[in-house]
Amino acid sequence: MAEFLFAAAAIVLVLTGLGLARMLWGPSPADRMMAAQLLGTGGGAIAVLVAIAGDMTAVLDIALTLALLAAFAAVALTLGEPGSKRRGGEE
Amino acid sequence: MSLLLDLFTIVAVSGGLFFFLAGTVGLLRFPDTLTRLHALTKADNLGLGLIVLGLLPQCPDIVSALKLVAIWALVQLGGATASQLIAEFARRGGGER
Amino acid sequence: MSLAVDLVMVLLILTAAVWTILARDRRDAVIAFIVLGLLLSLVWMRLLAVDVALTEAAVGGGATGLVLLRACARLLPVEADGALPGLRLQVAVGVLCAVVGACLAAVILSPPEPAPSLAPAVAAHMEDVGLKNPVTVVLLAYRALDTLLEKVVLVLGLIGVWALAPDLFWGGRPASLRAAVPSGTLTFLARVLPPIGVLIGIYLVWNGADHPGGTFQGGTVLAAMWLLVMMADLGDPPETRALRLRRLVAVGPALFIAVGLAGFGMADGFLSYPPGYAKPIIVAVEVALALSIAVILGLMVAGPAAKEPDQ
Amino acid sequence: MMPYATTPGGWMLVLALMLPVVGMLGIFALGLRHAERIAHATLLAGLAVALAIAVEVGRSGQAVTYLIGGWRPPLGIALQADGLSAVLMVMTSVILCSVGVFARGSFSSPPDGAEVRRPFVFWTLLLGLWSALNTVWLAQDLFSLFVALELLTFSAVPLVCLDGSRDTLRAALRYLLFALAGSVFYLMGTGLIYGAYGTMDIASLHQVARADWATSVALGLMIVGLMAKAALFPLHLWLPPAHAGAPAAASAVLSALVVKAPFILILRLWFDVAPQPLPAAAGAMLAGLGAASILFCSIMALRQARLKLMIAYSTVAQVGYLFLVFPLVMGSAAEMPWDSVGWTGGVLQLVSHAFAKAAMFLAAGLIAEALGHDRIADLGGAAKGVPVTVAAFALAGLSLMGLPPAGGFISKLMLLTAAVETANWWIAATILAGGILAATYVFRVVGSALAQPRAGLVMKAVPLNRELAVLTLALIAVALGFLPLQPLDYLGIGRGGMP
Amino acid sequence: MTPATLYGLCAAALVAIGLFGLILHPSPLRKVISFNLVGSGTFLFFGVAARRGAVAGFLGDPVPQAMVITGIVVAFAATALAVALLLRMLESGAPTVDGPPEQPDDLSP
Repeated sequence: MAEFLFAAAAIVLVLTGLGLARMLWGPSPADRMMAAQLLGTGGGAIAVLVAIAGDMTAVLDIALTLALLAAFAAVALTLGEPGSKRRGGEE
Repeated sequence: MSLLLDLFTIVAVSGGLFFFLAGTVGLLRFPDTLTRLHALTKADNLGLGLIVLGLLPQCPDIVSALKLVAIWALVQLGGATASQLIAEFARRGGGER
Repeated sequence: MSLAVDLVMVLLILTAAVWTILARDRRDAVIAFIVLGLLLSLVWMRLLAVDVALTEAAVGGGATGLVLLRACARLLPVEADGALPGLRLQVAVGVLCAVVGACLAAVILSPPEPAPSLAPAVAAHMEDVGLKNPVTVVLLAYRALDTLLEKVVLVLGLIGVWALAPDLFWGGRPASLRAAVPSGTLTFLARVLPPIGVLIGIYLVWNGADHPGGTFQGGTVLAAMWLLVMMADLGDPPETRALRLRRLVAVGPALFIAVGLAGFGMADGFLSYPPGYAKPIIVAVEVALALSIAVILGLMVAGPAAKEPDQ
Repeated sequence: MMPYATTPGGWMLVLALMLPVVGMLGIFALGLRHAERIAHATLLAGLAVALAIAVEVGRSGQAVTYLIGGWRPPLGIALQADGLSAVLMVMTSVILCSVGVFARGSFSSPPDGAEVRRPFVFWTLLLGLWSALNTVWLAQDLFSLFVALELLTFSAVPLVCLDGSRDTLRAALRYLLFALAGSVFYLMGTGLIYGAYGTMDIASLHQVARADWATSVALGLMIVGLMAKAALFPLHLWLPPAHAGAPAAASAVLSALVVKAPFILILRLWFDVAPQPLPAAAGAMLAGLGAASILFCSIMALRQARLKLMIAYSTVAQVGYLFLVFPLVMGSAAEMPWDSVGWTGGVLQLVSHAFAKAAMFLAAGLIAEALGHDRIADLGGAAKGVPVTVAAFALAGLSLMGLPPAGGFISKLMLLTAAVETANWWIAATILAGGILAATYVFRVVGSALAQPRAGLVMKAVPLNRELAVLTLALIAVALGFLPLQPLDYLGIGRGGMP
Repeated sequence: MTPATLYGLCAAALVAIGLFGLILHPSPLRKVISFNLVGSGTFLFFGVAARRGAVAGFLGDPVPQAMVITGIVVAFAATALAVALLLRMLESGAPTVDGPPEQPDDLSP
């Protein structure tokens, strides 16, 4: 069973890792943030799989922390002055 | 019994993996920000949910099981909020270049 | 098989790292850095350093990302990033960096045999301290001086941030962390999450004595919850002149020093604990430190005073 | 080296570290009304502790040691004051106390007891800086030294931009980036060292260090990082605007003390950690950069229009002298470096420059206060208005030039002797050229200060006690010139073999 | 090759990439991010030492792990201070006329 769960963790890593392509392509910061979001959830999934498969319950706390702070980056993304439309950096 | 539980775990975790796959494909293939967001959050909450569900029978103790459920609940809450906020952000044009 | 997974991980890390440098927009770079933090947290898990993985998850995914994204939000209207300088310079610097990297890689590829380790020494004296988490024992017993000085670094960092306030605003509130558009969802999250988060933070501190976790991880989680409340506009940052706040900042380091000095009378000297009482003392110090860390981190993110103090 | 054991009086080392921290936290938690009083009490107590430690080192003839928590290195952390550390500690406390007296005028609390920014930040960070410096002088563990370097950075950077103008903020940011880059390189080196030896303790490393690739890379990274922090040419760009932009009291501390900490660490890595003998090329390279610092930045100092910038460039040049030590203490001398003229000359240069430069920056501050500006060309009348201060400036200048009877004379003469003995003629030539350049830029200021004031110049009065604080520092810098021209036994105490 | 060695090489690459940005990026914020990258690589070196030192029934040598935790704390504080400083710098008024000479925007070492 442990092997299966480890393999599942590896697959989650590959799948969410593919999502990083969205981080590269964008086009908008919202899209890029989604890649981070997916990886956060995927990281949680990997951590729970590894914790159970490897019988390391301490690893569950990593998943717990990741889950708790899952929305944090997205909340931080929305900080800023309202209505400033042109947000690109350099032209 | 244990075999049955193991089977359940395998089925549920595989289901979870499928939803992760769906989420990733959606994130990569869907045409615009909002549909991608839709695909992402739906799939990825279900994916993690199924994995957690599948792992429950394998938990060594009750505390770990509770933690698993808590993790899932937190990701539900956080993921839902995050997608709302990202959508809001995208709609305001914050993301356009 | 296992090494193949590690290879995937390394590829993902390098992708995120390169993008952090090459992304044209600074916010894209920050997002890539957040991704990198998440990946590194998994790497620390893979290296079986759970305490570090927790720290990286809390800081890389949470605190640092927030600081940088907030900076982006405030920078945007003011100043654009310059582009990287010309190609010739890029190649020259690239070669220099590659040489540094190659030197480091060569060191990694020729490890000493057998690898040195203090783990046996740590294990040999763990009984004396009475805690089961070796990392906490190192942090609060063997190398307690470093941990104490690091808390002083945090206090000085806070003073450094506060020092940036204009004279007129000294003692006032930092700029609001409010999100741009008030959102019902965010308010909801900021009402529901903090109680749970505080619980998890306390759990991490408490658990740290015997299991992975500890003051910094717990303190960071507490700070994150406070910041969330501030971002949802459910509470403004406090006035920096408030003495109660100041004392919260100072209580952790002060208690640590007091316990350390008490060691002169009650134990073998500075920062040594009386036999048999080490664990309760360390846990008490950790609780105070976590409180101070939470307040310091929150205040550091909030920034210097930006409003005149209330009359 | 002997394995560590806590010696009698070792507890005083803990006091030296913790007193400033307690004072800093006290000011932070109790509010400003008490700031100055707490700071002054801490400064006095700290001076007493430093003197007591120095006396104990001299009395016992061995290093004073303390094992934190009773844990023996490599598991635990040792603090140790040998002759060199004791000298550095006394130097630090005397300079900080003088700065404390000086700063009473410019960083006092307002009479109504309300908290204001500048005094609060200045006094807390001054104490923070002191704990950092004492940690650098005393800690025997490479990682504790990293934390000490960070303490130093975090205390020093905000002092640079205390006045909040855009230029000083820019200078502070640049300083911070250099300092952080330096720290991270240093940390990288310690990581590799731990990977290779499993210890961070300097004495243990001294015994086991191998001359292999990993050690060379680690030490190379650490030294490059520290070079950026010590502002060695060509990594000096951050220093002049940072030190010139800070308030005079802060500039004095930054130039006199803060840049010395990374140098002392390089010295310790070089002589106490690195496997001997070191390649001659490495020493020559450090000395070459030192020589470049001396020549280039002395010329830059000559070209400055403003007094504080001139003094800041002179700091880079004078720090350059310290790096000349490495090739002068090669070969057989490297076994017992403290017994050589070159090593002693380097340490004396460090100490005399610290006193002289503190005096100079404080003098510049007083002159600027009296005249309302610090343009060198318009200093006319300063000698009439603040004669004590200008005299102190000139005395400190003697030390920089290396003219007798100042401390700088004897240190530079020792370096020169060592250079001739080891047939490093280019180093001898650089020392002489640096002296001439320093004389030119110091005389330019003194000459301008002695000139007749412009008509209608109104000068602000400056309290005499602040002038006397400056004069004290300058007189100490001169008094160092009366030391005998030979290796000092005291500096060798606790460094392995006894003299 | 052990995983520890592989991540060690990854750390070397992270340092090289971060250093590139630290030297070349003209904007201070990007420099701060690059500094964090170099820092992450540096911490991984400690992680490699910790993993290789896994003896005596320990999963790893706890001493370097403790050092990394200290290092992460310090790096965060440094980031927060640098960001506060650069925000204040950009929001402060025009450069003073009488100050030290204006430095070029490029803050590279």
